[in-house]
Order: sequence, then C-alpha cells, then structure tokens
Amino acid sequence: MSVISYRQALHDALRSEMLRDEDVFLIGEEIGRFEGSYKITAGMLEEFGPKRVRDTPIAEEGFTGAAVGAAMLGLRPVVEIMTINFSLLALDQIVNHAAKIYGMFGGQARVPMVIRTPGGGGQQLGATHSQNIELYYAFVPGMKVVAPATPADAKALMLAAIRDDDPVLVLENLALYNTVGEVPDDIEPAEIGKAKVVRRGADITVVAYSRMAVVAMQAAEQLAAEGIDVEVVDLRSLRPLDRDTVIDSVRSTNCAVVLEDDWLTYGIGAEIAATISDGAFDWLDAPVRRVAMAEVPMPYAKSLELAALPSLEDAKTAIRETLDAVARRR
Amino acid sequence: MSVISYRQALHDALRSEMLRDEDVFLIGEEIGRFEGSYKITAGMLEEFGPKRVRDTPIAEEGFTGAAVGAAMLGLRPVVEIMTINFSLLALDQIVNHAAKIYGMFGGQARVPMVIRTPGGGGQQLGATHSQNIELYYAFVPGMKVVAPATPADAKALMLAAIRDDDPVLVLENLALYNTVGEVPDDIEPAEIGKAKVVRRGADITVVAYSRMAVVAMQAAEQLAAEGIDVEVVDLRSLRPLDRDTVIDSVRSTNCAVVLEDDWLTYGIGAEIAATISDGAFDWLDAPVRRVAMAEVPMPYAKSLELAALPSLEDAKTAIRETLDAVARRR
Amino acid sequence: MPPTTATPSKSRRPKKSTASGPAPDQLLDLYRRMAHIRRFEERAARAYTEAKVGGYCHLNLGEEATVVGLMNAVRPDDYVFTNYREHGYALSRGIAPERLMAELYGRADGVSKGWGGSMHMFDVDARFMGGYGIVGGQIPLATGAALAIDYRGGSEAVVCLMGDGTTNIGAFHESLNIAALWGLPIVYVVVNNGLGMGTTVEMSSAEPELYRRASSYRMASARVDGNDPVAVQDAAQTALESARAGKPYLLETMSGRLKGHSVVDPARYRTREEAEALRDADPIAAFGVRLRDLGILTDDIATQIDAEALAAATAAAAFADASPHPDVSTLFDHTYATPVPNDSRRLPGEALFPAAPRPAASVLAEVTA
Amino acid sequence: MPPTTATPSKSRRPKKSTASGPAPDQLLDLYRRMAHIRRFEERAARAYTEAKVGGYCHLNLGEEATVVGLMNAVRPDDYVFTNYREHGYALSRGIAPERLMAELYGRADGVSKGWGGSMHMFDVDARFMGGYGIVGGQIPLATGAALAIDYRGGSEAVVCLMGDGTTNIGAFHESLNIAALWGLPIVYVVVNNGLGMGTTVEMSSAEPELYRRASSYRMASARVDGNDPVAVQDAAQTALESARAGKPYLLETMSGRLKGHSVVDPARYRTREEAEALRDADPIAAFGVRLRDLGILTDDIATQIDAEALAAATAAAAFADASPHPDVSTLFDHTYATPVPNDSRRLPGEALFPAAPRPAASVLAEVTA
Ligand SMILES: Cc1ncc(C[n+]2csc(CCOP(=O)(O)OP(=O)(O)O)c2C)c(N)n1
Ligand SMILES: Cc1ncc(C[n+]2csc(CCOP(=O)(O)OP(=O)(O)O)c2C)c(N)n1
Ligand SMILES: [Mg+2]
Ligand SMILES: [Mg+2]
Repeated sequence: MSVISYRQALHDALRSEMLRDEDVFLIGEEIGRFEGSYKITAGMLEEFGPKRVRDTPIAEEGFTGAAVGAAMLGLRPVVEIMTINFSLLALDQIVNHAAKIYGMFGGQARVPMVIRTPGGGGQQLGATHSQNIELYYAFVPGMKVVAPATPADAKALMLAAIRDDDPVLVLENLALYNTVGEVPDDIEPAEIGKAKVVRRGADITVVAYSRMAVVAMQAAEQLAAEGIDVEVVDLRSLRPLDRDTVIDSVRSTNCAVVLEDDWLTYGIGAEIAATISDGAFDWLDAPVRRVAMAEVPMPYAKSLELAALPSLEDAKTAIRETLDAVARRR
Repeated sequence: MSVISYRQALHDALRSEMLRDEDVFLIGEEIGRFEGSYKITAGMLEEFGPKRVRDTPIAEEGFTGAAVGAAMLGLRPVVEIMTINFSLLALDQIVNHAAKIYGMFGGQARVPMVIRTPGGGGQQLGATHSQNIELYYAFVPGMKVVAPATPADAKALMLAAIRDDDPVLVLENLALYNTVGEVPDDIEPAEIGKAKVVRRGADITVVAYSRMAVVAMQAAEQLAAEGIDVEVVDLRSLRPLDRDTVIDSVRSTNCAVVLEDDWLTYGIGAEIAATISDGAFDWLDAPVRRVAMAEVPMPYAKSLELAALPSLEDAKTAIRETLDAVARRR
Repeated sequence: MPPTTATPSKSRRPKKSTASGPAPDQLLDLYRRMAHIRRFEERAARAYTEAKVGGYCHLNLGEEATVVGLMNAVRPDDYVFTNYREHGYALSRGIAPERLMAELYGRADGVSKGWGGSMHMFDVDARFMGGYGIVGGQIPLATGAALAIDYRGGSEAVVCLMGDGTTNIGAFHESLNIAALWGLPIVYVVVNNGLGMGTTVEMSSAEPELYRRASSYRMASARVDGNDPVAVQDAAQTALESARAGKPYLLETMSGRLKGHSVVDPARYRTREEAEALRDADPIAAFGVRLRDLGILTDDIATQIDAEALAAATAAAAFADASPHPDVSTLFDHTYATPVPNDSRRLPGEALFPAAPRPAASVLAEVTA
Repeated sequence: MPPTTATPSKSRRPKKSTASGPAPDQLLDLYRRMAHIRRFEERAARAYTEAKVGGYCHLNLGEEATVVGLMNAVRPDDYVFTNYREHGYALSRGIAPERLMAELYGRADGVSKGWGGSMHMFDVDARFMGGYGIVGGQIPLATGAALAIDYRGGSEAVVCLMGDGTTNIGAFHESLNIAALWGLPIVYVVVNNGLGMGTTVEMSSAEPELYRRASSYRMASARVDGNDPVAVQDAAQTALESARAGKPYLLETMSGRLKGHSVVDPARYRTREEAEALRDADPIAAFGVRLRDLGILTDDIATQIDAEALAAATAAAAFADASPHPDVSTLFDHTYATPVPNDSRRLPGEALFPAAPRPAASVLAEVTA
C-alpha cells in the first residue's frame, strides 16, 4: 500500500501495462518530448522510446482514428486527448468508427483501445476548455466509459481499460490530478460496469462520479457532524451504468441527491435521477435533487466561474433540503 | 390553409425567408446542382443563383465553420448537414464556436445561423447513418434546438430559427419528409422554447418530439378505441426545454410515458423523465416509463432494425402497462 | 475467384514492375473479373428495385478497370480499406459473391452477417477491412493499420481507397501528413470519377489535379488512366513498392461513373452528351476491343465470360434470397467484444425495471405495521 | 496607440508595395510598438505569477516583429482572427492596454468583459475578432468572414493567424480549399516559431516548409523573415493586395518563441544552445541595432521608448487591478442574444422546482377528503 497522487496512479498503470504487453503503446499530442500537458506520461519517452510513446501532429481526428485502425490489427493503443474539449474534433472517429466497428461488421474486428482524457472546469480556462462532455461518449452503445474519483480507482480502472477488447474512454479530471490516496501495490484491474458504495449511511444516498464523488465524500463527512448519515455511491462506470447498486442504496435510504459537474439539462445526472425515480419509485420520499453546473458557457472570470460550478456548499444545501422535503412528506 | 408535406413546408420556409431577406443564404453539400440529398432545396439554385445557394466541398467542419464566421459579420446562413450523423465532423465548430462565441466574448458578436439536418433510423442505413444524436446539441447552453413533428411546425419553427440571432439547430427527420399536414398559408414564426399540448386527454401524458410525436398521436388515437384518453405533449423545442407545459400536463393526468427515437440511457427522455419525476413528484401514481431505441449500433438487416427501433406497438404497450401500474397503486 | 495477385518481394526496397506486360491469360483474367463486377452490380441494382436490398446502394459501374487493376496489384496479406462504393473491390479481393449479395439482402450469411449492408462489407480473412459510409472515415483507420504493420515490422501494405470529393475533408490531410511523417506502408488511392454526388471535382477542389496534393506531405504521387486495368495495375505496383519501402504514395485513377451516385439517383444534373461520352468510354467495352485487337478475345469467349458472370450473379442472388434473416435474439450479440456487467439488453417495448416492484397495497401494509 | 495603417487602394486589383521602404518615423514607430508588446507581455507574466491572471497565458515574446509588421499592413476596416497567443495583435490593433490587461485579470472592464481571459480577447470596434483556444478553430470562422465580405462586395480583407503546428489539423485544409475555390479575400498567416508546445515543426509536418502547402489549393504563398518587421509588413501588403483581388494567400513568418509555450512551461525540452540562439536573435534587439546603424535610434530614444512602454504596462496593470470583478448577477447575461422562454437561469445550489409544491400532509388531507 502506497499513498500516491491520482496523476501518479495513472502513470503507474500506463507504465506497468507498457512493461507487461508489447502491444500497448501511447499516442497523442506532446506526450513525449513535452512529457504531457499534465505530465501523466513524464519519463515515458525516455524509458520506452519513440515507437511506443508517439508524439503526434495536432490532428485529433487523424491520430485518434489511426489508433482505431491500429487496434483493428490487434495493437492496444492508449490515446491521450489533451483535454476532453478537444475530443470533439475526433468524435467522428470515436463515435462513428471505434464504437461501431465491432457491431457494424458483425463482430469481426475488435477495437481494443483506450482514450484517456481529462474533463473539468474550475481552472479559469474559459468556455471552450472547461467542459464536461463525458455524456457524448456515455450515450453511445459500443463505447465503455469509466470515471475514476480516487488514485486507487484511477489505477484499477486504467488497467481494466487497457486489457479490455473494446474502446474505453477513461475520464480523468484536471482538479483530481494532485489529489492523493492509498493504492495497494498489487492492485488488480477493476471490473468495468460496476458502481461502488464508498460510504455507508442510513439517511440519504448521494450519487456522483469523478470530481463530484470526492465532493460527495467531503459533504458526507461534514454533515456527519450535524448528525446526517450520508451514503455515497460512486458510479465509476458511466457506460455500462450500474443501476442496481444505485437503486439498492436508494431503496434503503428513501431519498437521493445526484452531484455532477456537467450542465444540468440532459446531463449525466438526468439519467441517474430518472433511473432512481423509476427503480425506487415506491421507496422515494422526496424528489431526486440534482446539483449541476449553471447552464452557461463557462466564463473566465473567477467570480463567475465559481458561481457557475457546483460546490461543496451546494452539495450540502441540496442534501439538507432534500431531507427537509422528506420530513415534510413523512 | 394548404395540405402539404413536411418536405414542402421546409422548402417553403427557406424560400420565403430567402425572398424576404437578402442576408439569408443556403450552404451545404449537394444542395444546388444535386438539389439536396433529400430534395429540400430543389429548384433553389436555379431561382437564387450560386451566391445564395452554395454547393460546398465535402468538408463539414470547414463549411459549417465558415457559416459561423459569416454569421458573425451579420449574414444569416442556413447550413444543411446532409444527415445529423455527419454533424459529428462539424461538432467542434458548432459546440466550441457557434454556441460559445456570444458568451465567450462578453456578448459582442451574435451568431445568427441555422443548421438544418435530419435524424432518424428505419431506412436500413446501418450503424453510422441511423443515429439520433440531437442530444449533443440540446445539451449545450448557447445552442437552441427545435424538432418539429408536423409540416406546420416545420415551417413555423424554421421561420423562427432563421430570424433568431442565435445558432439554432433544426432537427428534421428522414421518416417525416413525406408526411403531410395542414399549414396555414400565412403561418407566423413559432416561439422557440415552447412545448405544445397537441391532444388533450385525462388518463395519461405522453411526451415526445419529432417522429415519436407522430407515433404518440397514432397511439392516442388507437387507444381511444380502448377507452384510454391520452394527452400528448409535443416538446417541439429541446433547448430551451419547456418544463412547465410537461409538468402541468402530468399534474393533471398523474402518470406519463416518454417516447424517443434515440438510445435510452442518457437519451433526451432521461431528462424528461427526471423532470417529471421531480416537478410532479407528489402527483405521480406510477414511474415514468421510457420507450427508446435498443442500446446497440443500428444493424442494417431489416429484422434487426425493426426490433431495435421503438414502434407504435411499443408505445401502446408502455401506455397500457403504465396505466396498469397506476391501477395497482391506487 | 481468388485474386491472381502478383507476388512482390518480401523486402521493403523498391522493385521494378515487369517491363514485359501481362501475359494473354492474365489479360483475359482482368477482363473476366471486370465482367463479373459488372453483372454483380447490375444484379444488385435489380435487387434494389425489387426492394430486396435496402438503405443506400452505390455501384462500381464504370470503375471496373480501376477495381481489378488495383486488386490485382495487392498481395493476399495486404489490407484494403475502402468506402461505401466497394462491392467490386470485395469481389475482386476474392470474397464469394454469394456472401456479398447476402449482405446486400441483409441476411445472416452476409459477409458482415447482415449488420453492415451495401456500405459496410468486411471480411477479416480476405483482409478486406470495410466498407465505410462516412466520407473520409476510412482514411485515419487505414493509416492506423499501416502504423500497426510498421510497429510490428511486417512487410504488408495497406491500400486505402477514396473518391475525388473525399480529398477535401480534414481526415485526408491529417492522415496523409501522419503517414508521410512516420513513413508508413500505405497507398492512398483517389478514384476520381469526376463527381461527388452531383458536384464536380472543379467545384470541390481548388487543385483539381488531385494527385498533386501529395506535395503538401512530400509524398510521391501519380495519376493514371483508370479505364485501363493494366495501367492501373502497373501504377499500383509501383505505389505499393514505394509504400513497402516506407514511402507512402498517393495514386489518382481517372474513370467515369456510368450511373447515378446511388441506385436511386437519376443523375439529372448530367447532360445527355456527358452520359453518352461516358457510355462510349465504358472500360469493359474498351478493354474488350483491345483484347480483340490483340487476338485474345473472341465473340465466343466474350459470350462465355458474360454468361458465367451472369450466372454467378444470379446464383449469388438466389443464395442471398434463401439465406435467413438474422434472428432478433442476436440483436445484442455485437455491442461489445469483452462482456461486462450491466450492459443493456432491453428491447424498446420493455420496461427498465420490473413492473411495480412493491405494489402500493404492500407498502401501505408495511407503513401501518 | 491606433495602428498606423498603410492605406491601400479601395480597388481589389493587385497593387505594388512602396519600393522606397518606410520613412524613419515609421521605422521608429515599429520599434516603439514592439517595445510596448514586450513590456506588456512581461507585465502579464508577472501578474500571472502573482496569481492575478488565471487559466493559460501564452505570450508573444520573440514574435513582436511579426506582430507589428502584420498589424501595420492591415487596414482599420479589415478583420483579424487569431489564436490564443494574441495579446500583441490586440495591442497593435489599437485596443487600449488597460482593457487587455483587465481581460487577463478577468475583470468587468476587460475587452471581453472578463468572459474570455488571455485566450479569448475580442473587440468588435477594432474588428479584432478573437482570440480562440481551440487549435485551428479560428480558420473556418475567418474563412466565413471573408465569405461575408465577398457576399456583400466589400473591399475589406481578413487576416487569419495561426501557429505552425496548426497547419496539420483538418480545419486548415478544409478552409484553404474553400477560400481558394471561392476566391475569398483572406490572408492566412502561419507564425512559424518552430514549435507546437514542445514538438518541432519537423516532427509535426511532413512538409516543413509550410508555405508550400498552399499549392494543394493553387494558392499563392510566401515565406518571410518574421524577425524583420519591415519585411513582414511588405510581405503582408503583397498578400493583402492579392486577397483583395480575390486571390487568397498563405504567408509564413519565421521567428522564435523566447519562452515556454505558456507562462508555466519551463521549456526543459530546449537545449541551452537553442535558448541562447533564440536570445541572440531577439527581434527587438536586432531591429534596435539596425535603427542605430541607420542613425534613427539613439540610447536616449531607446531608453525613453522603453520607459514609456514600461509605464503603459504598469498603468494597464493598475487599471486592471482596480477594475471590478464581474458580478454574479451577470452570469446569465450572455447565453443567448435573442431571449426565449424557458432559458435556464438556475445556480448550481438551486432546485429545479420549488420545494415540496404539495406537502404530503395536504396530499393526505385531499385523499382522505
Ligand atoms: C462526412 C460525410 N459527409 C457527407 C456524406 C454524404 N455523401 C456520401 S457519398 C458523397 C460523395 C462522395 O464523393 P466522392 O468522394 O467523389 O466518392 P464517389 O461517391 O464519387 O465514389 C457524399 C457527399 C457522407 N457520407 N459523409
Ligand atoms: C484542437 C486542439 N488540440 C490541442 C490543443 C492544445 N494546444 C494548445 S496550443 C498547442 C500548440 C500549438 O502550436 P502552434 O500551432 O505552432 O502555435 P504556437 O503555440 O506555437 O503559437 C496545442 C497542442 C488545443 N488547444 N486545441
Ligand atoms: Mg467521386
Ligand atoms: Mg508554433
């Protein structure tokens, strides 16, 4: 067991898979000489050489599509897209090709590739560089999408993603790279498609993923002092979506709040709220509350960005108000 | 009042706006010489000439972005993207540029443009040509998205879209082009952002848009014979989303079914179901049921495509089963 | 009908193409293969009008010389990526016409099990890598396949086909740059039939001599008469040798599209003169004349070949028609290669959760208890 | 500091550039403007390390000659589109440094009202059309602006800036083709500083002489020494005349990036020699030597100019620091230009619907009633 950062966990996962399997290689912009915009791949070019750590031209569609093609021939590319915002430029290759090739050709060609890319606002990067658009991938059959919140999950899910024979998007998060946590040295690949109850609690279920799962844990700890016992479900996998774990939790707590960093309307939380409202219909004592980003293009100014992003306080407010709503109905 | 096709209604709207305003022009692939892949622009090149009916190279990102730039200088381009599937290639210009420019620069530049594009499966076009991905636009603040189901709405919403100063995506539908309906000759632009109760009913609310709104009406008519009185809400605008009209309806019927042509998990219907479950929480007598596409890349074979797509029968089943669920709870 | 492929050296060094030209039986074989494509495509068009085939259906009519010239030049272990206008390539690659026609019919015995249709034929054994409906979508994929060959040090090459209109899309530029930068073993072939759907090359491409676009990547390139199968085959061999030597290549072939863009397009944007000129340049007829002049083809042989081709197409259609429709129970078989928990297998009419898991009565009972 | 723009003829016919070269006061003005950019950027970097500026911050250090040469050539009614490395262009376009620095500080008086930051400066009056953070995103937009000019028969032109690395993205190819095809009045300028972030031109572009890529579109092009403001200005004038005559143009300027890719990048991938060579080629120092040789610049004048530039940057920072933070009440002001019903104006902590619209008690009361 070591205490390492989320960044280090990702790095370690990549490195160990590169050592384990010659077919694994890294491809993306500035991942070699520049060591990665967020330094996940620092030192890798030196260790593995330019054949396996491939700096590309600025051509998201070109190099992501090349990775898809290489995967069709059995290699296991791990693509870095510098931030998820730039993935829009590669969307056709991901959604219309990577996610379709296995099905469209009747199961003849597998596409064992990973796309790793950070989402996240809060860095004052403005409207085009602060989006949380994991929805675009989570929506698509044929894709798998995982979203680790902790260093341990970052490592375990990355290992799983690389060994999986389908295209897997690993959603990283700018605000999580420097967070630290315990990671077992011999950690095993996680199971893609499984959520986890990361905190047991009796009063209310909070469902979240990625950065907001960390916020959910913070809220739970702070509210414990007020005597509120919060259960936290970390989704971990956005596609497939583990509805059962979420529903089981809500059937025991009878109310729920969903936390997400993306825009509210049509966001990931809409499916979670709809799922809970359906599967736990007869158990719910209050509407499912969603905490999400204000529906604006993200402003640069700190004052506005802070207002637009969901915060720990927002999460706590929503939890308290939902419990009030329960009390009023009981 | 004339009875015309959905195709004709779109054509008429484009033509009348071209005649009304010199700044309106059409741009897209094969819209001139070829008269449009689905012939919406038939005859327009001859009438308006190549300056205003502009055949482009196959370069979705390039010509869509060029339309954005032209709109920034005050022109009012109407872009045809041949099918919504190809819009993935232009997504960066739409989501990161068209939808952001007004906000990101503090309100200095407007982007008065329209993107018209058909969605829809059921034509045996296979996995990459049968997607319903309006979600990708409806999710984005800064965009407006309308989805007419009838010839009258096709015309009224297209007029509104062209006169609006923001980027508006007009979602057409392959399966609707040949449907006919009454269109007032002097029809006015519709109000973007408003849903419509298109059929009054006491027993259950069915919420739908585009092709599925037509299916909803068919289901309502057929079920009337069984004594089931269905209220149908046609969303018409996906962004902004008119929650009030939906909630008002469900508060009077106490149950709801959502019909959609896209994939279920994270689809448009998720937001509708979540919205209803929240805003009509104390009124709902059964979970909100969603009818949506099976979560697979669309197969070509007719037998499989039919199984994957939501049908009129599926809609009727969901309505009946929801009323059963209500009965069991009352 | 496996491709009678020339066997280039395993080495990646450039190699001269045979100066002497193909032998009579090779020429006749080219002619025979062109005839088979022609009859297959005509049969496909008929099946379409009979509503046996759905979706879009794009034919190689008029491009037969290009198809067989190219497919004759590739090795069996090379990989071929193409677009939605691919029936002829699949046929020439040695895939049984029965399986191709069954794919058009959307049947279980189709080359893509009925999942792909006209635009998405694929056969992993023939290294025929699809069949793509998104214009330009195949170009990054093919480039990546070449990257995989290079990564493993193989001697195979990739042939990536596309239309003239496709050279204007971003993926073309991004991919050619990557291939040239990394010296990948790939030949990009632009099948220039003068049109996108109805838009001409001159309306679409500011440099209409498309092979010249290779210069943006310091890539070798050439243009060849796509109506001459021998010229195409030679040019393709040169290109493939270059590719195997680590120098990707752009080859442009010039031919005509005899009919509309797809089966349903009446091609009204064409003048009668244009249509006539195209018919006059029909590559099969022209090659037939040439072989007759050389004394290789006679009326008898021509009739026999045509009869064979027609019979093959007819047999393919009969096979296709007899093949079963894919069973609905297979709908969820191809979403994922690695199974994972919680994958959705719900049909549209099915509820997400079982009905009324806790009926109101029992809830009330519990509450009052 | 409005741009001292040369006034080209209104006609769109090509026109010779002045053979005689700029007058001494014009040369001094170029020098002064370069000095202002230098001091502004240095002040911005300091503000960044003081955490007054957030996000990414990319500077024009080393590219000053290119900036002023280009901005001197454009007319006031021309449109300029650029990328995220744009402070110097905005300054040279005549936008007050106070408003630019306030934008960096994210304040209400910023040129984009604090909504854009370093990467997204915009001023509609100066026809400075942004500031874009997506590599290549500005290229289709600028092409569309040129289309609008052409549509209306105007005599303005568009200048679209981009980096060397940007020439490998699809939008570059698609846009240049469209501009050439339609004869749009636009000059694409590739500011070649030899690097993307840390990746060299040779690692990114199979044809590293980037101006040659114009040939794929039969477009005129040239390469110019980007460290010489006069050469850049002349080349830009030629390019603009061509553009106004309906012949779009690709201009490549060669210069160095003195520091890292952005303020936080220590540029460890550079050797000490490379860094030294860059400092030796500093365009401001070099131009200073040249003006001294010509007897136009003296120590006194140089000191005075530098003091002015420093004072301007300092004043800009003081203004920015005093400018208010945008009020949270303005958060929903810029989502839509045309207001429509049901636009969401919900803060993250707010519920979608008012709490418990029909409390359980009253529901039960109704039910029992
Ligand atoms: C990205 C994308 N845009 C548009 C289309 C529609 N489309 C299909 S084929 C075609 C024309 C292609 O022309 P060309 O590349 O010359 O190939 P050809 O059909 O002539 O063989 C178009 C525009 C598409 N399938 N994909
Ligand atoms: C589509 C996209 N991909 C990647 C990035 C990240 N990125 C920002 S600047 C840059 C390098 C650009 O290099 P160049 O075009 O030479 O411009 P320079 O910064 O040198 O002026 C990269 C890769 C981005 N902003 N957008
Ligand atoms: Mg063509
Ligand atoms: Mg650069």
